[in-house]
Amino acid sequence: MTDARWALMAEYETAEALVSAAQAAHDAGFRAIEAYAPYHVEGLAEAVGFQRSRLPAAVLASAIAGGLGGYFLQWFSAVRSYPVEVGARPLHSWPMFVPVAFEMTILAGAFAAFFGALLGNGLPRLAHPIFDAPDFDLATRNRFFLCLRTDDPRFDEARAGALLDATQPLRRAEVAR
Amino acid sequence: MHPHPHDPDDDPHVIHIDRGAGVNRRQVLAAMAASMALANTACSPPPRLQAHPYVDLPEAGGGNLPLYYASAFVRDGFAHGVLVGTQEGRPVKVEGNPSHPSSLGATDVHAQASVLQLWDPDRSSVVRQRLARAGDAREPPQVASSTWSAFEAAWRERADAQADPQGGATLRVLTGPLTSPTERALLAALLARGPRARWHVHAPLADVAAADGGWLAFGRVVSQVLHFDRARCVLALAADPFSDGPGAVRHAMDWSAARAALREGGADAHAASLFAAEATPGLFGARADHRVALSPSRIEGLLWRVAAHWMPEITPADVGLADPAVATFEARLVAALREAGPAALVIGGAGLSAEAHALVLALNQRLGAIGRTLTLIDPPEAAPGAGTLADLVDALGSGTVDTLVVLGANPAYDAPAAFDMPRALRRAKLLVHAGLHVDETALLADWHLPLSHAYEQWGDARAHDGSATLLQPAITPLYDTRSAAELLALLSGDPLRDGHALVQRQWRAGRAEGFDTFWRDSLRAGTIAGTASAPLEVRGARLPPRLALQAAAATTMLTALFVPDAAAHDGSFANNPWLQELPRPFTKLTWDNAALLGPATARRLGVATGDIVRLQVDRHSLEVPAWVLAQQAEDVVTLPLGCGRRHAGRVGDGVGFDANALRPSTALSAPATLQATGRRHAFAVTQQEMSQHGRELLRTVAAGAGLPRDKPHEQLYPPFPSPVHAWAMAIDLDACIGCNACTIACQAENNIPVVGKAEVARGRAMHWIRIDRHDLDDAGASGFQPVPCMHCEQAPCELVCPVGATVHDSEGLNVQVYNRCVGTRFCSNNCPYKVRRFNFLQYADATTETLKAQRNPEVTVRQRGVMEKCSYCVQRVARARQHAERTGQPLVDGDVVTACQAACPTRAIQFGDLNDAGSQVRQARASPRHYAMLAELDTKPRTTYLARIRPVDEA
Amino acid sequence: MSAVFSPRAVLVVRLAVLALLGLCVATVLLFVWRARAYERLGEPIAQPIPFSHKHHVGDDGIDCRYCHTTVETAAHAGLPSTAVCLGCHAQLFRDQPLLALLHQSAASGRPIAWQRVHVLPDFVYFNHAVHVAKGVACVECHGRVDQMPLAWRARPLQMQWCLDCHRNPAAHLRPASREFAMDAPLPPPAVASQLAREAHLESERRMTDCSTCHR
Amino acid sequence: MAEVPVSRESGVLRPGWGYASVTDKIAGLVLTRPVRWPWLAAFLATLAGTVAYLGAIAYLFVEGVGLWGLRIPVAWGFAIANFVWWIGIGHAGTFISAVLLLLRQRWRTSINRFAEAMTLFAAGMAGLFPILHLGRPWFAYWLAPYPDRMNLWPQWRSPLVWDVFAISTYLIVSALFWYQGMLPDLATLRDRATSRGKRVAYGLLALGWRGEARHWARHETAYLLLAGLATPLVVSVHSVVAMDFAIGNTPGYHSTIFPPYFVAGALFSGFAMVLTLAIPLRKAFQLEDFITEVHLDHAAKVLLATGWLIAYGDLVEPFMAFFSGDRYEIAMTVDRWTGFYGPLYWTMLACNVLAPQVLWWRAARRNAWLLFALSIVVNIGMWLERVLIVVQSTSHDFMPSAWGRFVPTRWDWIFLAGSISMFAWLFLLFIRLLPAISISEMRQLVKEESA
Repeated sequence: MTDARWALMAEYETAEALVSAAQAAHDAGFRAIEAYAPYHVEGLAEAVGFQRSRLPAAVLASAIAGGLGGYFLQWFSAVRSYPVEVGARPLHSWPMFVPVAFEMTILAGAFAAFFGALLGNGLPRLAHPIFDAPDFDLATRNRFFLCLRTDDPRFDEARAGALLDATQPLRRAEVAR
Repeated sequence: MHPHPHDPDDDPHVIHIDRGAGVNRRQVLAAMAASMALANTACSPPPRLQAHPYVDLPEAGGGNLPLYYASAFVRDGFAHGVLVGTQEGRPVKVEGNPSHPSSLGATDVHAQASVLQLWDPDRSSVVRQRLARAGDAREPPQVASSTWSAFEAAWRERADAQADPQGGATLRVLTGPLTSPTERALLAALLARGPRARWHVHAPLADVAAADGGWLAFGRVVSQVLHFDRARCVLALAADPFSDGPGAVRHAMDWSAARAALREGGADAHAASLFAAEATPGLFGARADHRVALSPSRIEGLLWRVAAHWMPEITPADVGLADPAVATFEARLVAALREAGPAALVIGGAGLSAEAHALVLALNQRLGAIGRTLTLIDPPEAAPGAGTLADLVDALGSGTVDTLVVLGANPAYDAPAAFDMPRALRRAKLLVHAGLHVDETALLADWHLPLSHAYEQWGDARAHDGSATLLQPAITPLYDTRSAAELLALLSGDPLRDGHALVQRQWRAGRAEGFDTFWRDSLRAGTIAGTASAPLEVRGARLPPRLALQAAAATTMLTALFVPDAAAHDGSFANNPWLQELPRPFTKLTWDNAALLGPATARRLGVATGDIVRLQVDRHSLEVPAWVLAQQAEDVVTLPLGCGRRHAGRVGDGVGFDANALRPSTALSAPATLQATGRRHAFAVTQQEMSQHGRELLRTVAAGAGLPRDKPHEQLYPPFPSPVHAWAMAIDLDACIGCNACTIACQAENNIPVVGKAEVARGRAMHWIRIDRHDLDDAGASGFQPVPCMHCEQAPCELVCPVGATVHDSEGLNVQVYNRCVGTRFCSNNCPYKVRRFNFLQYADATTETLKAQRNPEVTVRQRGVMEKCSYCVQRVARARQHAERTGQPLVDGDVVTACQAACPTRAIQFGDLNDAGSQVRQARASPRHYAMLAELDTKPRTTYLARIRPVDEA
Repeated sequence: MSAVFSPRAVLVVRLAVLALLGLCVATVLLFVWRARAYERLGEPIAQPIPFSHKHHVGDDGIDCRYCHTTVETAAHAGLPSTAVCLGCHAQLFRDQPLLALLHQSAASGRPIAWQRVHVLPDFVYFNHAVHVAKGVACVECHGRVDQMPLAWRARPLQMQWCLDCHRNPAAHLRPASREFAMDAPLPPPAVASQLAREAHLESERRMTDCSTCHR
Repeated sequence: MAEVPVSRESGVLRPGWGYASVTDKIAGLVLTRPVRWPWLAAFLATLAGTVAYLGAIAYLFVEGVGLWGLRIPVAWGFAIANFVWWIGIGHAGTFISAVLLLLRQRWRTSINRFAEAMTLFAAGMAGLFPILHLGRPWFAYWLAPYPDRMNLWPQWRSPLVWDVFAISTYLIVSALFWYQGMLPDLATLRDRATSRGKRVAYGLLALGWRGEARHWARHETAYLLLAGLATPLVVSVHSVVAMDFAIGNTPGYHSTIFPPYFVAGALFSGFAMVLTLAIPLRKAFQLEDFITEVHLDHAAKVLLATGWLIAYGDLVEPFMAFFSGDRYEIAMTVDRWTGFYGPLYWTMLACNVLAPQVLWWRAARRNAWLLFALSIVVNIGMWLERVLIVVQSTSHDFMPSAWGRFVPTRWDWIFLAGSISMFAWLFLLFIRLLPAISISEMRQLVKEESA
């Protein structure tokens, strides 16, 4: 069933209100919940049912790969590709290869962290239904929003509306698709 | 024998862009690289280059191996035998001629730099005729370029006038010192044509007193040929036999060879003990075992006192007072002379009086030295019947000179100021000048005729011992020039005009049969066998009168000494940038000359180095920069000649001051006064610090002793072997006399650019092998140490290069790959020996064609922003290796000779293969005197040193 | 307040980003192309006299050394002097308009300005004699000259290409007798290594030293 | 309307601020342009300097590094000193935002953003110098490893190659870190902006950030991870720079204390520069409520502490010289004290060791203008320190016969001034176009500091 609406939305003034509302919605069995806040509110993500992200693991893996890659590049070019005597040092002077390998580790890790986060968040996404929601420009100022998406299999107009009303939002609105 | 004429541009191997685009390829490459880097996406195709083959392949062949022509470098009329090395038909490098008595294979700075003189872009290339005579010097002369035929036509008319037996027009010919048999014969013919023709000789550096000394002693002029190899004790009085005169290189060579036994640590076999009493520091004094710095008058006092020991007829009155300051020196000297007996040698030099010179001869005779350590010969340059410059000036003054021909001389510049030469010259009705450059004299002349360079002509000249030396061209004249002989033939209306024919005619006389073989052998040898002057038989020398001791009672007057500049010489080399930028041995001064003063004298006059002082000699005065030098004698001010040229060319004009402006006469010394002006002058020097600060960079040992072997350091890494060859260099500091020949030889061989005074002052001189001078003690003893790249086995420079532009090759060379260098300069910072040189700006001249033609095609010309340094003449190593690989004969010791090694007049430099057990350098490394500089840094240098041996009684 | 970006705007942005990426790729490719263009492989080069190696070598079978006289003795193979050309063309085809330039050169003494086909930067010091002495045949670097009506560059002459051979020379050697033959096949590996031994080639380390080619 | 919550008095934030007011205040710096004329004047002045700088660079590329006073033996001059100095300054930003973040220092919140900007620009200025300094800058790319047709690679044993990797890594990571932190604020600007153009521009930069809970969670993780990576990086970068010298064998370069010594120096000069920028900024835009005396006080304390680290280094260097008994080290040290460059050395000590001691007094630590003056003094002192290490050491090394003095030419000064004005120009652009203080983190601070 396709709904013309994307979600039902409620607006709050404080983080506490949003967290408790989100918690309530989650307890009520809603899963397609989205909560918007102007800053990182402790416990909000958990409240909407967010499990721990796999970002750290990805960063670690990428960093290690970067480090090994950096070291291999040096070993290959200095020992295999074109070995040359330099200051009577061994072709494979590993202590001298450490700094570059280290920098590569950091670099690869950083890339993973940054792009991993974007990827996980599905950004960049310039257009989104929520942007058309009333007052939503305040979501980056001082207001807190909770959305119950209509594509939630458990979504049911009446229950959702009732639940949101019960949290005494500043206002309630419908977000068009 | 000599290559076919061809313009270097037409050479098949000289690659260049179409004439249209007059840029050189390197600039194009740089531009392309830059445009790439700047992401210039214009898809312009690379330039299409052209190649120009020969029209007829020269006899010499089209190969790229150097061809050597035995010829001679002529300075002050004397021949120094050289082999002119040509690459692709262009003379690019000069080596000594091993079979020439003045060379024995070695050269001095001037011979090395002579090749650049050939390619000097300011060389005179056309006949110039003055249209209207300028009333005075200030008016610019109106000059038009003319032709030889025009001149010849004009000359014919005058010649007929001169030929008139009833005292025709007077002809005067002024030349420099002339030893060439051919030229003298032709000159004689010319003078014979007119009854009122006369020859004058002008030698700006000739020591008149020395010549008179011969008259006083023997009633004739004599010249001395010194045999250092036979001497056991040499005393030089105000003389520098290692750098003055045509025999200097030979003297150094003989002296060095005679020390071999001593150097091997053996007993003091034939090593001469050297004593120097010098007024101004010289190479001999620096190398002498015992040295004192005295004013000429005190030197004469010393001479008389010493002579008295052998000449009872010298009265105590003549001897005069003792000189306590030099008592010990004197005692040692007398003892040494006694011991040496007939193997002693006393040399008198510039600044001494005629009487002193006579006494020197007498003393030598008394010691039995004549015929043993020195032979007297007829001076090869002697011109009996020829007048002096002074005579000519008188003649000119009396207005009786119709025609004056100045041949290869430049009196307008290098005549003493007293003669007011420019004015005198203008009195000649017709002034003809012939020379290499349009110089000061040429500008006064009605006709200027361009002469050929020595390496462009057939000719001859005599060596210091009188041996006739042949000049053969290594290239046909670059311009429409004539050799001096050809010019004289023209003047005297000789039927023969070709230099080759003229010289052959000269030598064919009395050799009708077998001439061709004689000629071929002589050409190959470069000298004509058996032409050395025969020793003179002289009667007992007359004891000269002792001059009134006015000198001894020295007033506050200083003695001004006029000496040739170590680089510019008498001024004839002033336009040679290699020489101008060559650090003078003691001051390390470049692009300048300075009035040298002793420390005490300077203190007395309140003068410091760099102060501008006003010098007054007789009625001439001049403001010159002063230099206070510890080695300089007190009460003596040394004034180097040859600088301050007004019309030398783009290089030499206005460099330094012209000391001739102070000369009252042709004498080389004169009383002078001096006071400070309070103004300062900026010098450009290459070495600021002469003290070693207790660091044993230049080490000395007692005779027969050795240095402690420094024990090898623990090694963290396994060494990289040099399996086939392991090149190394050993420099014997006991042999080095600091003559700088290696520096210039290196510059010529390796296309090293000159940077000019400003850049030198900013510490950017480019010499690959620099000669450090260290003060060995407070008494002013100097030690010289050539410092090329050390080619360290554990090279600090290589470790820090980010692009691997300096790395080691498998033969142990520390190679600098110019085309990879990006110019971080970290290598230079990390080089403990500071032998790396950087092209901070575009130093290499990319526009002047003749300078490009001089370059060694085997060596890359470095671009701006690139590091460079001594390469052990890798191109010579490569040439030898490639020859060996082509022919299959293995390399043997001596196949590779570096440029510095070849030039060295004392054979101080050995180069060779450490893997060759018999190689010279291996033996050198085995010597107990062997050491590595800054060994504690464990860079394992391949260039190492042999310590200098201290004088026996100082050990 | 309404959203900043309509779906169409988003599309525009996407396209713009794609275009930007495309541009980057294009620039890189351009540089690669330029570098290749520098080599001018297989590009016949117009000459003042349309000299045909195909004719002289292929048809007439003239040996390389007849014109390139110093190839066995010197670093440079040597371009034939006008006199060498006249050696034959004083008689043959002397009236051909094509050869006018040749006779002019002989008369005037001015050389013929050929367009260079094989050029190395002048910090590279290549020595023909040594390569020939070691058994590197002409065809190895110059290609089938006998099939070139107008000479062109057959090999890139890039450092990488030089190194390929310097690292494994054996695979590029021919017996001395066949060095100047254009159609000589490479000998079998066994023979090749034998040749390498006879030429006593230096170690790979020596052959890849910077100083081997650069000074 | 009254806001909830509202901040109470706490050292790092003055009372009476709520989400909205904080947001509007900081966004206002960019959107409603206060302080127009002073800013414009400064902007134009620095722009002129920047253009002159670019001109000088072009001339340098044409003529060559001979323009500078470089010579043998002193082949490195101002360019390298400036490089080390700038990269040092570029360290405070990352230190503040990364290390203080990990240490949960609340006072970082209101200064980290522009400190990071400072880091980026300083690192940029630094990164330029090694390239300008090359003899053949158009071949700078040869220091990067790529498969070329010469089959050549960088020479990995050279610290200069390590530099290339360290500096570029540092630039990239700092930029990512900076941008990551700025995403939510860019969204704020997008939503606060009124003109279409700005909304589009900031909208593009914000990548469609909408502050969803999961996004915040990942954002926070990534931010922490980046901080964790940047912390060792910041230490490594200046250690590597120090190795440019420590690897060398020149007396005065060859010293094992350099890496920590340089890192300390970096923080020292970095914090000095933070103050140099913060104090005028806070005054001009009335940010005293966000950047309070407490911030100045903390920064001053860091300055004092790192100042002592520097003093320790300055003490150990000569000590080791004499303790090692190495005649070359000793000679170099004595020359540093008494030689041609002696006056510079003592000035340097006065600036770096003596001057900061006033910070023992609380009053001094909280006196903005005194701190500002001091920060300038310290910047000068640190620059002198770099110059001395680079120049004096090489001017007096192993071979007395090769000793020579570096004397700067006009161009050496032009390049120093040019880089400073370009840095200032970039910073002025930044405060005009981007939020100079992290808005979202300030909101969080309001929350934490509210009753």
